[in-house]
Amino acid sequence: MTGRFTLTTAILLALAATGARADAIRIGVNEPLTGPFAASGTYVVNGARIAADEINARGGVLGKKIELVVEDNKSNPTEAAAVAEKLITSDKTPVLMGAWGSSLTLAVMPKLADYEVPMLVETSSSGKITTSGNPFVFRISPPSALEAETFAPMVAKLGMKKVDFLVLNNDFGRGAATDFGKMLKDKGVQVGLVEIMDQGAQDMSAQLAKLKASDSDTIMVTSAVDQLVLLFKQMAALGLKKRVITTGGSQNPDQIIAQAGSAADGTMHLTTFLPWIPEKTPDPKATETFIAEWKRRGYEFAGVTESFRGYDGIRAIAHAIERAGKPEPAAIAKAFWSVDFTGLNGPIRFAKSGPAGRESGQSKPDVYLIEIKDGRVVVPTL
Amino acid sequence: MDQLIQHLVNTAILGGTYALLGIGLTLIFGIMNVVNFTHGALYTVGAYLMYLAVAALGLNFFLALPVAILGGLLFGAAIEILLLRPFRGQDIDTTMLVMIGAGIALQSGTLWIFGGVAKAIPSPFPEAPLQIGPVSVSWLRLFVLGAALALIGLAYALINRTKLGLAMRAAFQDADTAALMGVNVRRIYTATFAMGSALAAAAGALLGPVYVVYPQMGGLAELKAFAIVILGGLGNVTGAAIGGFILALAEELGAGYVSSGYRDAMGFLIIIAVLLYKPTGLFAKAERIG
Amino acid sequence: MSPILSVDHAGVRFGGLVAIADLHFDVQPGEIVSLIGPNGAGKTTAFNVMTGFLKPSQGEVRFRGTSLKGLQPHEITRLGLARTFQRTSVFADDTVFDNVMIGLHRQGGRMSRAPLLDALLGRAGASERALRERAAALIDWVGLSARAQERAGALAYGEQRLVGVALALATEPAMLLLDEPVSGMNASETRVFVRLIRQIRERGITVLLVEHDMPMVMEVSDRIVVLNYGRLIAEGPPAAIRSDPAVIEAYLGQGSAARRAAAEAQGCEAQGSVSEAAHA
Amino acid sequence: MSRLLPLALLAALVALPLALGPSPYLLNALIVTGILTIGALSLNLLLGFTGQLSLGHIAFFGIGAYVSALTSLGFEVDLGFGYRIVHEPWPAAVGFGLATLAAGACGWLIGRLSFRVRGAYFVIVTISFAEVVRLVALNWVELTQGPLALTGIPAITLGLPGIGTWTLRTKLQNYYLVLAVGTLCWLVVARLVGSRFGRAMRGLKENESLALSVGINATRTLTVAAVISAAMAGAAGSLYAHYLRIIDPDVFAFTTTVSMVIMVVAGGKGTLMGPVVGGLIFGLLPVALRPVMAPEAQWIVYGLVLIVILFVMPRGIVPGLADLVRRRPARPAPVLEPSPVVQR
Repeated sequence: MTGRFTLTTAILLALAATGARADAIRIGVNEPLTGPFAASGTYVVNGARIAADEINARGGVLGKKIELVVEDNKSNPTEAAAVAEKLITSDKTPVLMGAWGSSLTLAVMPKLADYEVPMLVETSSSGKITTSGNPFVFRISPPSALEAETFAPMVAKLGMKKVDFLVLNNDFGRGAATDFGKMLKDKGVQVGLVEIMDQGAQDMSAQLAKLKASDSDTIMVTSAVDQLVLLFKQMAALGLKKRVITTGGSQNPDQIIAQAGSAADGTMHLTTFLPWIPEKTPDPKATETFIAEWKRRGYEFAGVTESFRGYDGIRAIAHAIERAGKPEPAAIAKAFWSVDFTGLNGPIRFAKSGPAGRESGQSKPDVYLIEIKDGRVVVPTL
Repeated sequence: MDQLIQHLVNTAILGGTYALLGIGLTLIFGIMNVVNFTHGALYTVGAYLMYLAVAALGLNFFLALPVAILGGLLFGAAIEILLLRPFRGQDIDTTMLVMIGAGIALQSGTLWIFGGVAKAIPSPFPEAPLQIGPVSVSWLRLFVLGAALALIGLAYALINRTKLGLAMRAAFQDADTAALMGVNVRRIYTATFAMGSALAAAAGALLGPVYVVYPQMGGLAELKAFAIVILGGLGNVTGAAIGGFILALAEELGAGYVSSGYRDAMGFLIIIAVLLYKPTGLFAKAERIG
Repeated sequence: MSPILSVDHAGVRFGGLVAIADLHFDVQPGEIVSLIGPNGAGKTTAFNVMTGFLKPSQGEVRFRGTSLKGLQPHEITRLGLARTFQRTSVFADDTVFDNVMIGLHRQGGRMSRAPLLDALLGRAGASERALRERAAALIDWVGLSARAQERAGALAYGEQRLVGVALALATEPAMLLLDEPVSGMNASETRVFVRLIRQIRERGITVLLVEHDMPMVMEVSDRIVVLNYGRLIAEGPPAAIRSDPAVIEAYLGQGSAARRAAAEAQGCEAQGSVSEAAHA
Repeated sequence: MSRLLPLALLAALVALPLALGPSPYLLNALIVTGILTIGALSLNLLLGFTGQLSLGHIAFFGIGAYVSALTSLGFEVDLGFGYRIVHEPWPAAVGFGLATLAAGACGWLIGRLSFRVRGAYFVIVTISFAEVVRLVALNWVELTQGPLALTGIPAITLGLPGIGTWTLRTKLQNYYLVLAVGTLCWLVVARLVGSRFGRAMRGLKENESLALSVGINATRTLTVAAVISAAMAGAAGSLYAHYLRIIDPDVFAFTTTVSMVIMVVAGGKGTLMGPVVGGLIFGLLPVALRPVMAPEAQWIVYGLVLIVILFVMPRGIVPGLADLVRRRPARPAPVLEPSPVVQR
């Protein structure tokens, strides 16, 4: 609860400070703070604030402080586009970060092209974002095809023969089913059922009963953490005992352990961040500092798997501004191509993606397979 | 075959909770002619009260349940007195909009207070399910089904066996005549709304531990509750209970044998079909003529 | 001369309850006929059957030789059979003038094949002007010119009845069914209304009315049809009905108010006055 | 007076962008508000003038958006049994026309339905219809791309043979396009309401039996109203798709219908100006609240403002203000705003 009030106060303070700090470099943050994605959006913003404060404590960028202009897109594509418009034209932010969900990001993208302002995409997974020829998009989260590619070498080691999917009915879930399905078929693994569940659905027993009756050995699940908790509980209630691997990076194993209890035991998760074992992350020191600061601010530990993207996103933007030498959209867009540093989940540097001449930037983060064992997160030995 | 049996068992479990959601709404709809768009928010409030009682106050699970239901009762009474009473006599659209406004405010209020992160309510039941042959059922969900059926029975008895229930039924038939016969219609309305709200809160408090608790949980629940109410016929408590089970069956079989993507569509398709075949719902009582 | 309206062995049942049983009578063009009977005798049900608001369970109704079987109320109106209503006889939220304009719905637009398109393009101006004139004339005819721009729901009860009549006349009917037109009117209003009914007949419109006010019925009717418990028990000119034993029995069987009504029906010839006693 | 007011408002709206200067953000808010207001205008035709509350109105809006987007993007669908439909992209303006027609056709369906089920049942049937359409848009991935969204929807191009084409890319162009379509829709509603047809709708709403008895065909009247209303909503949906340039099944969100209902009822249902006034207030309220308070609080205020308006002016803002101007107490029954019927 304190977290919420801190955020509110911070927003009010940020608003009050508008104008007073005209010399600060402003970064627009376009996230869902109300509506269905409110929890995740808020975590990302919290992470972004930690990064901004850290950068400012070290003297800022180009000798100036950075200032986040945070706006709520209400988990709604129309609002996301409107917010982008406001940030670019009325707050005059030369660079944006956003917008969590893929449909939100896709709605913002035409605005980026119109005003030629770059945006760092921190969470969205839809393949379309980096293949539609928008040269102002730079993404640090992996699209599912990239995630599937990273997972490929582990398939044989896990001994998977036939796989069913249970995915969220959105770009995130459907994209994962398509991309992982393709990869598995290439590896000679059979793909069985592809079951769909609605965002916000609470009772998946019908889908699970069907999966229980199938002859597959593994179920791959793509959804956000709240629904995963429900799924594991309902799987336990149905006596469904198959190997479960979740994908998508929104799993948050701590929340799963806390809320699903023993029902989550033995589940495996593909994740892009390892906060439980900082020493195994690419930059252990940064991970530790980030987690320490996160805890110091009184946020729930479970939020770090979401918020590190906000943290890395702002750090990447700061690097780009530094390299651009001036806080101007065109210069920053160009400078993104030369960003190269180690984020909390691997190197952040952008490779070209999409139609030639209008490529978007895509960074390739690390992907880890973890397992929940006796209420703790472990890295399975394969 | 095993799959079918499991689907049918699921139907029973799910249907009980749907029925509980439906009857609270049908009471308010039928007696007060109010399309209650706070039903989902009150369901959410019930779940959060349960969470507060169990997780924050450390109350016993079975003790927390009546606390949450009582909370819903008081919440409902307050909404009726503050927001509905001043609008008595306005048309149905106006009160509906007032309820929409209240629903938006309530939902955003819970988001503000509790944040968007889902909360889990611990339950005292064993994690391992009850296993009968190929079918498994969780103990918690069995308890929820039992409690839901008990609450439905209680509501039924209250309406059909008590003086208050008689007055409520009189108000349902014809509020003006009931008033002439000496029924305090204002008090009946408050009691009805409070009771409907308590049932919504009860559904939230019972389902909170089964699922997780978050501010938007009421949205889909509310739509389904409307569907159940229409299926059963306005103001018909028994009809709503049966409607709950029909909806659950349609969803289970739809998802199991047609396509899980269209799971939620099943219920709505049934509603359209039913209303085309019988425009007053499956179990509507004959309406007065004239 | 062939009858303008024939009720041919019509019957209506609601579940087990018989509202009308085997009702059979004719109305000749130009007549004023009254349908009377104690409360619950099935008079309004009979009206609803004749105007398509209820489907008879047996028999049928013919209007100008056409069977009304399966026709919707608005289709029956278009054949030239109009009606008024007992309780809500006006569009309460509209002005008297607009009420009659709504009543003129079917008039004056027949020359155009696409009235909707005309409305959208603003081409309906001429026919609208013609309708306005007719509305004003009708309102003037029922004597409400002074009230034309008032909200119909705010008018006195008797005046609302007049609006109802103007509405029904706006459909240019050949026959008009009036459902208890003078209930709730005082003596002088009733007298005016009786004159109006006669004027309606002078316009060439056949009138069938349901009414409780016996003196008024006796005064205005050419012929009376009496119903009891959904059955026709008597039919004939007022003088014959007044002395019909079955009719007296039917009314005596009812409460004291009805008995008074029957007594008044007996005595009104002597008094010659119109009273408003017959509301049981 | 009542005839000058719409003209004055129109003049103000035409001049507004000049006054706002270069503020694309506000212009964007106005465009989105304008599109929703067209939706509210169309909803008012059903809710305000026939008394039928459609809580599935967003279905027509969404169908319009999808038809328009798919017409201008092209698609390829396998219908099974070896039938394939391949559609090459057509100009966006054609999409706009088809969107209007398709939504109108769906309105015909709902209009036929509305004769069978009324009141609360009609409300639920329309909600169900909208949900089913949303789920089809979500799950028929081959046609609609489902949750993957339709992206890259082209801007509307207006073309006149011999003169050349004109693509509406800028905010200002879109603003005037929306304003033009909105004004046209308003005029259609005003004309209809003032005509024989409008009187039939009012008659049915106030006293259905009486209306039938004067020869008004209820089925036909309600169906025509539903078709026109749906077609307008479809047109609004098409504008939305070509303005935002991306749509996904979220365009069918129930909350958008709720916004439209709020605009109509708070503004004054059954009045010509109500939806416009309500649309401007509830479309721009979130914009005004955004810089002032926390996101959650904005929604709370939004809900409370709605309740307060209904409390003070139960029949809506426009009739409420009209009463104030005439200095007389509010009457219990709704009174139709003086419409062009009375004197021309």
